[in-house]
Amino acid sequence: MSLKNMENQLIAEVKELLESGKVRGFVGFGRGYGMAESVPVFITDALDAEKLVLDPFCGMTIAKYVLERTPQAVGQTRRPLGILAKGCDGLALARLMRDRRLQPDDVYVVGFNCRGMVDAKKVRARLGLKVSGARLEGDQVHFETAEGPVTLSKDECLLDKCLACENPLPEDCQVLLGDDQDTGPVGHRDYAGVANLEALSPDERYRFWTRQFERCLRCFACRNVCSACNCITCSLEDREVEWLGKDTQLSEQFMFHFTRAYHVAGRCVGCGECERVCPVEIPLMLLNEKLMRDIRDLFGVCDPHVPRETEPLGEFNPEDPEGWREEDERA
Amino acid sequence: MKLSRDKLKSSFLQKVAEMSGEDIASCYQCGKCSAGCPLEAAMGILPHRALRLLQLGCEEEALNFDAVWLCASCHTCESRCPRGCDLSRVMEALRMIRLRGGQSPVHPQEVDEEILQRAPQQAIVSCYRKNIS
Amino acid sequence: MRRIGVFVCSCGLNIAGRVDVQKVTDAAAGIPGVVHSENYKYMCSEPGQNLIADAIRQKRLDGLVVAACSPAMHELTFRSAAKLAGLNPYMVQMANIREHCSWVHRDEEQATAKATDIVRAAVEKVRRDQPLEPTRIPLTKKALVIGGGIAGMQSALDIADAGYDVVLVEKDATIGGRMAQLSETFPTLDCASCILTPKMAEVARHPRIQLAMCSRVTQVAGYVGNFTVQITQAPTYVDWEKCIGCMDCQERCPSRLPSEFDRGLGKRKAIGVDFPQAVPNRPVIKADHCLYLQKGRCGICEKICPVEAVDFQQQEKVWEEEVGAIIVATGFDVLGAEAFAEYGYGQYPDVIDSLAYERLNSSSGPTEGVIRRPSDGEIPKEVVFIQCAGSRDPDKGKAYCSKICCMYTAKHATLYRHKVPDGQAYIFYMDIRAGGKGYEEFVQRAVEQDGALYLRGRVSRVYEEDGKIVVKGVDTLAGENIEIAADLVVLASAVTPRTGARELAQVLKVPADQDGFYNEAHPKLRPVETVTAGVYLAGAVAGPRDIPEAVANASGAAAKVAVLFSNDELENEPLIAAVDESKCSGCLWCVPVCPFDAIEEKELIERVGSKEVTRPVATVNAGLCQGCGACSVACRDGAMNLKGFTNEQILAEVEALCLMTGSPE
Amino acid sequence: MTARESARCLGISLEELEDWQCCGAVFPLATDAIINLASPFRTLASAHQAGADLVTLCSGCLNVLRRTNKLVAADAEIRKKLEDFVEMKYAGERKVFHLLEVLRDETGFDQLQKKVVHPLDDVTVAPYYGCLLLRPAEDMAFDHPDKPVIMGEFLRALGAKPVSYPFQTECCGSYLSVSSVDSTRQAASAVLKSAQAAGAQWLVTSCPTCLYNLELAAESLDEPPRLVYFTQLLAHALGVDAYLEENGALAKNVMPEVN
Amino acid sequence: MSHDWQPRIVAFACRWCTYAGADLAGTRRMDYPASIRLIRVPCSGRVNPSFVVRAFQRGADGVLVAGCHPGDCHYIEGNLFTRRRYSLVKRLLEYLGMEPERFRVEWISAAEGARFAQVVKEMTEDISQLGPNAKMREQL
Repeated sequence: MSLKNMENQLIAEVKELLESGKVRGFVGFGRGYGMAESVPVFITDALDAEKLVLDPFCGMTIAKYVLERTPQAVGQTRRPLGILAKGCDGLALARLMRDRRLQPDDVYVVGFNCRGMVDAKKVRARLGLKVSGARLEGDQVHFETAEGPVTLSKDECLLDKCLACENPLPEDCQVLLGDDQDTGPVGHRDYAGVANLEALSPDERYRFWTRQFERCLRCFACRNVCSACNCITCSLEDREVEWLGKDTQLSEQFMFHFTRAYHVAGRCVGCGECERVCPVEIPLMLLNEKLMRDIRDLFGVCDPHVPRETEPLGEFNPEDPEGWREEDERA
Repeated sequence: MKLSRDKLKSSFLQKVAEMSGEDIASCYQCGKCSAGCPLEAAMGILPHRALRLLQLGCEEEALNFDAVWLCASCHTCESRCPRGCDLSRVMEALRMIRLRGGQSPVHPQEVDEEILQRAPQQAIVSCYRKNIS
Repeated sequence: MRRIGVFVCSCGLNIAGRVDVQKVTDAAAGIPGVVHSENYKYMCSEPGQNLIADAIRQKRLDGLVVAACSPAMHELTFRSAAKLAGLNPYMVQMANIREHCSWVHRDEEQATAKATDIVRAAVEKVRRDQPLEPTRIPLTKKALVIGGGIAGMQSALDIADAGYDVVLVEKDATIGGRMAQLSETFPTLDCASCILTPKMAEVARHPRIQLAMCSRVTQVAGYVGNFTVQITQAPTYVDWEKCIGCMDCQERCPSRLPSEFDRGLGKRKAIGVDFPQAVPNRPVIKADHCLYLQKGRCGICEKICPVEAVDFQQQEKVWEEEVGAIIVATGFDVLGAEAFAEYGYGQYPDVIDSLAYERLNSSSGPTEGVIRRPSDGEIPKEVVFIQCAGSRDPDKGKAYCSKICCMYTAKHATLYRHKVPDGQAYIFYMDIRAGGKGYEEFVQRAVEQDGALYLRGRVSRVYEEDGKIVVKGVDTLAGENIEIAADLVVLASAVTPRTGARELAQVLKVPADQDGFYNEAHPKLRPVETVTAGVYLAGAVAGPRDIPEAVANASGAAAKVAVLFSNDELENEPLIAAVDESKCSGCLWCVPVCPFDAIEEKELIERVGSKEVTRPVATVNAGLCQGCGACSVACRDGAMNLKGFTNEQILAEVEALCLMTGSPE
Repeated sequence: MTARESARCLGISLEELEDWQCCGAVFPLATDAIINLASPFRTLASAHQAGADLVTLCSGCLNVLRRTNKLVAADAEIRKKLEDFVEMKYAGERKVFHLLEVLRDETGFDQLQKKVVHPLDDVTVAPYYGCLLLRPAEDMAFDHPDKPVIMGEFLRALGAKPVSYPFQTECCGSYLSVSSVDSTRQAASAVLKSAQAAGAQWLVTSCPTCLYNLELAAESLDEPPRLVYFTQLLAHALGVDAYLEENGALAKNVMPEVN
Repeated sequence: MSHDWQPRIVAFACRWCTYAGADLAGTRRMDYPASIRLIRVPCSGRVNPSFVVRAFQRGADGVLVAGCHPGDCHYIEGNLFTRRRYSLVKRLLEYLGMEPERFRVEWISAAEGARFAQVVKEMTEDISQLGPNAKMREQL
C-alpha cells in the first residue's frame, strides 16, 4: 500500500482515537515549513487529524516526544498517548520501555512498515531543486520538482539510517497501517565508516576526532533527542559531581563525547537522530556504530541495537574474550 | 652425571622445545606413555626416558636415543598423557635434528625389494618421510 | 571546611630509610584544610596512637590521614584509635607509603615525591568522607546445616550444644554420608561404623537438631543473620511419624534394585533403608522401582504395614525456614566412569572404584566383609590398586591431588592382606603423600608387614583377557613396563565435589573454583568462611579432606556460627551503596550487575504540579549489599554511589595524583 | 572403485579429485616442517577450488588431511606460508571426511542397512581402528579414542556381528614394517591374537598400511582372522562387487568366503 | 637523583587482588619504577570509565585498571562485568586516538606481586617510548 493510502488510513484512525477518547493526544508528522520536510506535531483535537501527513519525508524518530507527556511526567491519570511509529520509533519506544521511562500502556502505537525515508539534505545536494513531493517505488524514489519529475535510486537519497535499517517494522503496535507487512529489512549496517577510521593510525584518528569535537557547541541536542539518553537528570550536568567540566576546551569535549557514547553503548537503537540534529554535523553515529560493532563481535550479540530485557553491559558470559588483548583482535 | 645451569638452559633444549611445540618441563615422569607404548618392546628402553634426558639437559644422550627411530607416531602416549605433553612430537623433533644432521637409519637402496613390491605406498612414503631427510 | 590531621610514620627505617618523612610532613602541612601535620617513628605503637588521639582532641580534627603501611595492615588499628578519641572511624584514610613506596623504589627523591602524592590523594579523599554509622540488624539464632555427613553432623552437634537450634538438611534418607560407606579408617583402622553410628544417634536425638531428610535447599534469600531458606523434601511414600521401623515392608517387598549405597555391588528393596544402621531408621520407597507406583499393582507394603504408614499419595513438600547462618557440608563424589575408558571402568565388572571397595570390605556390605570380586564372587588373589586415577591429570582429569587416596589405598592393601593372607596387592602410585600424624608409619607398615608392592608409575591400559584383568603399567624406578594379570582392579578415583554442588553454590551466591569446590574467604586465614557473610564451609565441599580435617573444619565453622549468634544484633559495614532518589531515573540497570541481589525497586511518591505521581527508583538492601560498587558504574545518571568510595572521592583522588610532585613540567 | 560404486548405490556422488597428489602419508609433527604440509594443503585447496569437501578411504590420509585442515584454519602464519608456496588460496573452508563418517552422518547406518542385499549373515567381525582414525582425539574428533563405536555400528548395519576386543585401538606398527619388520610383526600379531581370542572370524580395517602389517603378521599365526578392507565388505553387502566383477572391473574372489 | 621525564601512571586497583598484590611486591622488596600511583577500589567493577578519561584529562600518561582474575572475584562476578566494560572502553579509547600502550587492563592476583611489578615496568617503558601524553589532556 502506498504511503498516501496509509496516510488516509492514519487520519481516519487518529480521528477515531481522539473522538472516542482512547488517547489523550497523538504524536505524528505534519507539513513542514519547506515543501520537502515533515515535522513532528502533537494534536489533541480530532479535527486536527486532517493535518497529519505520512510521506517519504517523515524520517525523524519521534518516540522521545512522548516522554515529556507521559502520565508520570505530566501528573495525569493514565490514558495513553498515540504515536505514529516506523521501525526505528518502535525500537526507540522499546528502549524507553526497557529503561522503564515508559509503561506499555502509556502509548497507543499506530505503526507501519517503513520502506525508508528521504534525506532532504541529500536531495538538495543532488537535485538543487525545490522538491514538492515524492513517492517511493521499489528501489527508486520519484520526485516532483519545479522542473518536472526526477527519479533517484534509494541508495542516492535515503537517510543513512534507512540504508542501514534492518528493522523497518515496529513491534508491539496496537494498529498496523497498510498491508505490506514484514517484507524484510530495507538495508544492512555494514560499519564501513568505522572500519575506515580504524584503518588509520592513532594520531590520525585523534586528529580526525579533534576536528570534529572542536566544533561542538555543547548544546546537548544529541542527548536530548536520543531515546537511550533518557535519564531524568543527566550526570553530565550534575551540580554536585563534576563529571564534565564547564568549559568547552578540547579535553572536555573528548570527555563529553566519550561519556555520551559509552552511556549509550549497548543501548543505542541506531536511529541516527543524534547525528541528524547536530548543528555542527559531528558524525556521532561513527561512535555509536563502533560500540555496536564491537559488542556484536566481542560478545556475540547479533542485534546490538534491538533493546532486550538485559543489556550487553548488564550481563556476561564466563567465556567472554578479553577485548583489550591483541590476540582477541579480529583477524 | 654432572648438572649445571648451562646444561639445563642449552640452545639444544630450546630447539627441541620449539620444534616439538611441547613443554618439556611439564612431564612429571609418571611413565604412562611408556606403559602404553606398542613398540616399547622393540625399543628396549622406556620412551619416557627421552623426556627425562631432556629435562636433565643431556644433549648427547638424547641424540643417541635410538628408540626415536622406532616411534610410529601412533599418539597412544599423547592420548593418555595426564600432562598434555605429546611425546610423539618430542620424538619427531629429536629425529628431525638427527636427520638434518645427516643421520638416517634407512637407506632406500637397502630396503628389501620384496617389501617394496608388497607394501602399500602409504607405508613406504611414511617410512621415507620419517627416516630420510 | 574540614580540619584534617596528617600523621606520617617513619616505621623505623622502613619508610624513613627511603622517604624523607619530614619533607612529606611539611608538604602535607601546605595542603588546604590540613591543620595538623606531624611524623613519628612508630605511629602504630601506643605512643603513636596517643599522639593521634591528643591531636584529635586539641586541634578538633575531623579527618585523619595516616601515612604509613598498607590499610590491610593497620586501617583497623587507626580507625579504632580515632573512635576512642571521639572521631568517627570512617573519617580515617591510610596513605600507603611503605608497601607501595619506600619498599619498592630506590631513588629517595622519587620515593619522597610519590609519598607526597599519595598523602595528598588521601587528604582529598578524607575531605570528602562522611561520618558513617554501621547499621544494626537483628538476627535469627538458628542455623542451617546442609549435608548430613560427618562434617555436617559435627557442625550441627557443636552448634546445638552451644544452645542454638539447627536445621540439618540431608538429601538422602539417612545421615552418615560417605563415612557410613567406609569399612575401617586410617591410620588407626577403627571401624567407621563404630565411631560414626553413636554420633548419628546423638544427632537424631538432640532436642535442638531438626532433621530434614530427603531434602534439598532450593532457594536462599536474605543475608547474614536473616536468611530465608526454602527446603524441598522429596516424597518418601512412608509416613515417618506413624512408622515404627519394623521393616516388615522391606522384608516382603518383591522389587529389587542395585543399591546405590553399595555402589551397585549389592541389591536393595524398592522399600527399605540403605543399611541396617540408618538414622533415622525409617524406610523410603524408590519410586522408579516400586511396582505399585510404576504399574499400579503389588502394594504389599501398604497391606502389611501394621501402622498404615505407607502412603503412595505422598507429594513433594516445600517449606521455608528462617535462619541466621548456613554451614555447607555437602561432601564429595568420585569421578565417574566416563573419565576412565582406558581403565575399563564401567566396562569390566572387576574394575571398581575405591568406594565400591570400601563396601566390599564392610561387614555390613554386600559380601559381609569378605573380599569377593563382583563378576563371579571369587576371592581375588591378585589385586591392583591404581592411584591418581583422574587426579593430578590436568589434561584428561583433575589437575589437583585428591589428597586422601594415598592413605586409603594403603589401608585397602593392608585390609586386603588381613583378609586374604595369600593374596598380593600391587599399588601403582606417583608419589606417596602421607603428611599426617601416623600416616607415613601406616604406609610403611602396609609395605613391610602387609606386603603391599608399590610400583612407581602410571597404568596406561586395563583390559580383560582369559578371565583376568590385565594391567599394563610402568615402574619408572626399575625402568620397566609392568604387566599384571589381576583378579580385581581398584581405582583411586579423583575426589570431586558432590553432584549439584555448583547449582547450590549459585543458590547460596558463594563462588566456587573451576573444579566446583567452594572458595574459602581466605584460604589460610579464613578457611571456614565464604565471602558471603553468614555462609560457612565444612569438610570436602571446599576440597578433598580426610575425616579428622573434615571434623576440625566442621567444629571451626560451628564456632564461627556460635560467635555470630553470641550477638543480639549485627553491625553491618557501612561502606555500601546508596541511591540519591532525586537523581535516580528508575531504569534499574543496576539490578542485573549486583552479585548479591541487593537492589530492589521502590515506588517513589513525588509531587508534580498539584498532583502526586509515583515513579520507580532503585533502593539498596543494606543487609545484602557487600559494597562492591558495580551498581555505581552501571548507573549513568550518577544516582547510585558507594559510601567510602564515592564518585566524588575517586575523581578527587585522580586529580590529586595527577598533580605529581617533583616531576618537572 | 568399489567405494565409488557403493557410494553411488547409496546415492552419494564421489568424484575423484583431478590432479590429486599424495598427502604425504604422515602428518609432520615438527613445528618447523611446514614444507611437508604443502602437498596435503594443495590437495585441500584443489578440493576447495572444485567446490567440494573431501572424502578419504584411508585412515592415514584422513589423519593428514584433517589435521592439516585444522592447522591452516587456526594458524594464519602457516596458512600464509603455504599459500605463498603452493600459490593457492585456502583457509580451511572445506571439510575432510572418512567414508565411514559419510555413511554414518549422511546416509545413516539405518538407511545403509535397508540397502544391504547380501547381509553378512552374522559372521563375527573384529573392527580394527588402529591409531590414525582416532588420535590425536582433539584433532581428529572422530570417535571416542578408547571406546570407539563407529565400525561396530557399520558392521551391524551390514548384518555382521561385531566383536569387541581390547586391542582394537592399538597400533599395528605402522610404517615400521618397511624399516623394522620384526617390531611391527610383534605389534600386529598382538592385535590379531586379541581379535582371535575374542572369536573373530574376520577382521576389518580402514587403512592399507594396517592391512599390510596385519597380513604379514597373519602369516605366522594359526588360523588367523581373515583380513578385509571395509569398502570390500560394503561393496559385497550392497551387491556392488558382483556387478563390478561381471564388468571385469574387479578381480574375482576379492571377498573371503562367508564361513 | 633523576630529573628525567618520567611517565605518570594512575592505576585503579581492586583491594582484594591487585592492591594486595602490590602490597606483596612491597613485602618482597621488589624494585619497580616510581611512576605508578594507586587508587584503591573495592572491585575492578567499581571503576567508572569516566575515571579513566579524567586521569588522562588531568595529565596521566598512562592508566591501568587491574583486578582479580576472572572467576576469582571477591564479589563473585564483578570482574566479569569489568571484562566486558573495558573490552569496549579500551577499543573506544583507541578509536578516539589514544595509543594502546597508554591504557591497560590486567588481572593481577594477591599472590602476583612480581606480575604487578612487571606490569608497572612494562607500562613505564612503553610510555617512556611514546613520551608525555597530550591527547585528551586539558590545557592549563
